[in-house]
Amino acid sequence: MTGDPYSPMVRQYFVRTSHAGDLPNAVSVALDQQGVHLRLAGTQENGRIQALRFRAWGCPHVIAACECFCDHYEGRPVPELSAFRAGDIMRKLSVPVEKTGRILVLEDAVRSLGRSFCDSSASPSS
Amino acid sequence: MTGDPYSPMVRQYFVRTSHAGDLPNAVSVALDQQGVHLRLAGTQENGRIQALRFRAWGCPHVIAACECFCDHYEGRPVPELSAFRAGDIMRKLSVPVEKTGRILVLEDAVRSLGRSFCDSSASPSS
Amino acid sequence: MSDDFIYLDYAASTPVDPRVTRLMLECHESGFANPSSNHVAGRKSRAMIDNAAAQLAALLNVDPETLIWTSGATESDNLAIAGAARHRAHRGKHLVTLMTEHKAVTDVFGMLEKEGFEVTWLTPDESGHLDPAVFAAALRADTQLASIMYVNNETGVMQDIASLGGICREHGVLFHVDAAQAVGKIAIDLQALPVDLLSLTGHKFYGPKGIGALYVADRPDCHIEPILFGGGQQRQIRPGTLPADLIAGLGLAADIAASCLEADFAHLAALRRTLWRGIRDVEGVLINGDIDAGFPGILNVSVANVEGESLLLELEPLCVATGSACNSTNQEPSYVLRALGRSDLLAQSAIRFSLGRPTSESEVEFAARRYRDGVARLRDLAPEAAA
Amino acid sequence: MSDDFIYLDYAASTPVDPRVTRLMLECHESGFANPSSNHVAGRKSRAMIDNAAAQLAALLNVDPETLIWTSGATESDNLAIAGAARHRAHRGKHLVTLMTEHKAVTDVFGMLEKEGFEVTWLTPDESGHLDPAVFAAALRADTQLASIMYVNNETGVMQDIASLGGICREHGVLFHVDAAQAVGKIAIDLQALPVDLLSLTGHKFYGPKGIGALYVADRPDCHIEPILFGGGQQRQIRPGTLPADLIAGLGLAADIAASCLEADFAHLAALRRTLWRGIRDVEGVLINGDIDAGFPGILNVSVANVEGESLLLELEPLCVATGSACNSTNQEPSYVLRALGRSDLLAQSAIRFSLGRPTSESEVEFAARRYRDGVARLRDLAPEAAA
Ligand SMILES: Cc1ncc(COP(=O)(O)O)c(C=O)c1O
Ligand SMILES: Cc1ncc(COP(=O)(O)O)c(C=O)c1O
Repeated sequence: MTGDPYSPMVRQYFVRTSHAGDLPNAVSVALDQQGVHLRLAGTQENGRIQALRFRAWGCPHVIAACECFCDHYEGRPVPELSAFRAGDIMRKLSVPVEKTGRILVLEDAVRSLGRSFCDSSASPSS
Repeated sequence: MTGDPYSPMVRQYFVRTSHAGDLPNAVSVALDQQGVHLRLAGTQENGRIQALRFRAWGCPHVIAACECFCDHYEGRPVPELSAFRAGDIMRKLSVPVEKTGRILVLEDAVRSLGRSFCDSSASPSS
Repeated sequence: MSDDFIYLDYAASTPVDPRVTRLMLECHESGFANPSSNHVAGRKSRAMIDNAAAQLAALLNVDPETLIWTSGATESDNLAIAGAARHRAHRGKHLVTLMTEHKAVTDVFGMLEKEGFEVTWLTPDESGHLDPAVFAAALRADTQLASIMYVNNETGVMQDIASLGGICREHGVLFHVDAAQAVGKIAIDLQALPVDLLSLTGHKFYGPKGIGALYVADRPDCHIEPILFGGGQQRQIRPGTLPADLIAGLGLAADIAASCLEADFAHLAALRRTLWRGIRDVEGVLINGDIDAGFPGILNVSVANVEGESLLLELEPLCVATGSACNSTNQEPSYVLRALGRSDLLAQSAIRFSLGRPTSESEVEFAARRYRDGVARLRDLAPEAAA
Repeated sequence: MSDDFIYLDYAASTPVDPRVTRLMLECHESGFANPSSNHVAGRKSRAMIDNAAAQLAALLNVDPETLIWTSGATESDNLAIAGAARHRAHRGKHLVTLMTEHKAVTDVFGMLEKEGFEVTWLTPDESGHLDPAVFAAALRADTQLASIMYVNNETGVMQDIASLGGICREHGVLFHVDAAQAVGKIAIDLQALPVDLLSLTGHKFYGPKGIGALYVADRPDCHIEPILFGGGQQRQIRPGTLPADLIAGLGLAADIAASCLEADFAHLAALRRTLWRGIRDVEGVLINGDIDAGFPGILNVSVANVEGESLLLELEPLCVATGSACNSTNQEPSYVLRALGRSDLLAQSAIRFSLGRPTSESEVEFAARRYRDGVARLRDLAPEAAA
């Protein structure tokens, strides 16, 4: 017996998914776990994240978490991605604890994206 | 689940017990059965009942039945008393069937009163 | 309160407080959705229920989570007693209760006897009280549950719940209290009282009918089995769509009661004094219960040499009760009064006057007059022989 | 109906008809006494209850004496199923029901299994229907009771109660019907239908919440044991103070329903056509249930490649359900849709639109648009890989 299962922030991010989409010439990762399908794409310049986009199939908390992540990390140094923690975003969005598994899928995707950035900047073609 | 346990006639007779009381020089009978205490007293002249009075301790149906009986039989020939039936007055007053025993006490009393009338008129002292 | 009768049967049921009615009306408009539904409308109903739970919890000084909504005290009593007895059956099958409990308690124990439980039926003393020493002596190693009511519905007699509960705690016995006649009328602090399960119902304290609650203490070992099965509402203990309007009404009734508990009590005590002063000189009249202790909203009097049913009719337009309301369609002498040692005849002559927040001095004065006149007329009607 | 939401969840609960609210208000003033009380005020309450019983009895074409008041369909289902099974246990312990019944039925059978009864759980076909031949084949010499719902609360699927009941009569099996979603919505003539026990609840047809009824046929052999014990009300079958206001409200709701059954049905059928027309072209959409048969107040649709919880949020301000209302606080895919052969994913994407007397064409048009847009946006958000 409680109120709204979605915090105002979840509702905001869910409705205004301005980072939904793809990016040309981006590095991207996709994960498909826990009934969640995710794809993150990003571009970087000089070690900074330039743009982030996501695509997601999942519950409102997953979608809101993706949007929140993209919104927050654009413009930040690539290495900061490794500090992304599911727990932080869950607290921020008041995600119920039983959805931890789903948000960990996002954490995994973010971690992979960080590694992909490093790989791509290390490679001669970048 | 029904309505008023007392028919309008029971209510009328219960409230207006104008025949409650005793009579001087009356024949009278008392019965004490079924948690009912009754006394009927009457006077006769030339084979007709002149006046009837009752005293009763009992439920509203018993009291109403006594009043109804007195009201009805004043002025009638004494022999009619033997035709008095509990069933008739129960129907008239809509007495619930589970109270039959109590009204039969009245019937017994009326029967005894009838006999007392006959005895008293047969006796030289009347 | 009405043109054609004077209501003095508040222990049978109370009118709904107009503020409660008004709130329920609002609920019909905006709180009609199923509170289990996960949408805006459902959440509105849920919020009303949460609010009501907080109100009732405040009246009893408990955590709102300890309250289970039921359809009334009858269901609460059944759920508490059968639910706890069955849950603990593997530990022991001995139960203790009082002869003068409400039928919603005695009949559950009767059913449990058929299920194989052993019940000790205690007798109160002549004033209706259960001696704590008698109670303590009845508890055994295999006793699992005791159920003793707070305020008796026929006599107003109040049991010493604190002492009885303390004895239960010492013996590791669960303690259920039927407080249908007590909640909203006397101060009950369940943080202070050693009570594990407590039943209440809305319609005895100016709330709606058809809604009640059971308090289940949040203590290890205090668990009950459900008696109804279904959609999983209320933590699987009591299923069924929650009636948000009734619950909101009960909550507000609790809130109102909390704010006027003392004033109500003083008002009722004054009324009862007036009433008793008006009838105590009637020859052969005697109180069933205890005028000095006891809940002042109830005055139950028997009178010698008067037939009860006729007395009741004689008292019209007073709405009063003979035995308990629940028994009043049959004519059996009250088992509660019989347990207090009254003869069948005296028990049958018993009249329960029960007073309420809206009762006025002039109403009880009228009632006393009516009682005196009624007794006098019926005695007048009776043959001298009648005992 | 409200500024901040569009209510399309009438199968979860209906708003109370304003006429019903008005009547209940009057009851709060003049019908507040305990109907068991033997005085003027009590008789007024009793008269209201008698009147309501006559109204509900007329809707079902039964004798008012066959109706037992309960707190809702959950209690009615429990009382009917547990009460009949236990009463006949000495004759046999086999029971039959359907996988897609409401929890208030399935959970009672689950409890009875623990008590030692054997339950056959039948599966409906893909459209949700129970084949009478399958049903007949399940009945055995020791079968005592079968329980099949009239209208399914999630899908609107209607079972062939006449045929199923006929089969029960042939086999001497008691037949209980959970008609919570049917009463007041489709014509039910219990003189014509071979039904022994029938459950209903007020809040599904514009009556109050917290009140329901159980019809118990007046036939030799159709007896049930009580599950609640107490003051002897309702011929010892269901105790507790009767809430005259709720009962009067239920009676009036029945009376109103009787007068507009056909109009309501036509109205709902038209609305459902509009709704379905508006969404049937969405790729991958499919109906759970049967659009051609079935109760027209419910349209339950699944859609491929869309996540259910997000779809529900996307549909706000529509108030619609995913599974049954009773399940909607948990996220399990509906067991009813799983029984119809839907995958977990499809079951989880199910949206139940349920329409009511106050629903307008423009509301369902808006709903359809919202559904189309919502599905489109969520598909847009998803990576192509998402299945
Ligand atoms: C002491 C007591 N317990 C239980 C009940 C039953 O309450 P309800 O009729 O609301 O179920 C009552 C009132 O009838 C009562 O007075
Ligand atoms: C088919 C069915 N049976 C039983 C119930 C239970 O009804 P209530 O919640 O009124 O007890 C419902 C509704 O929730 C239902 O739809």
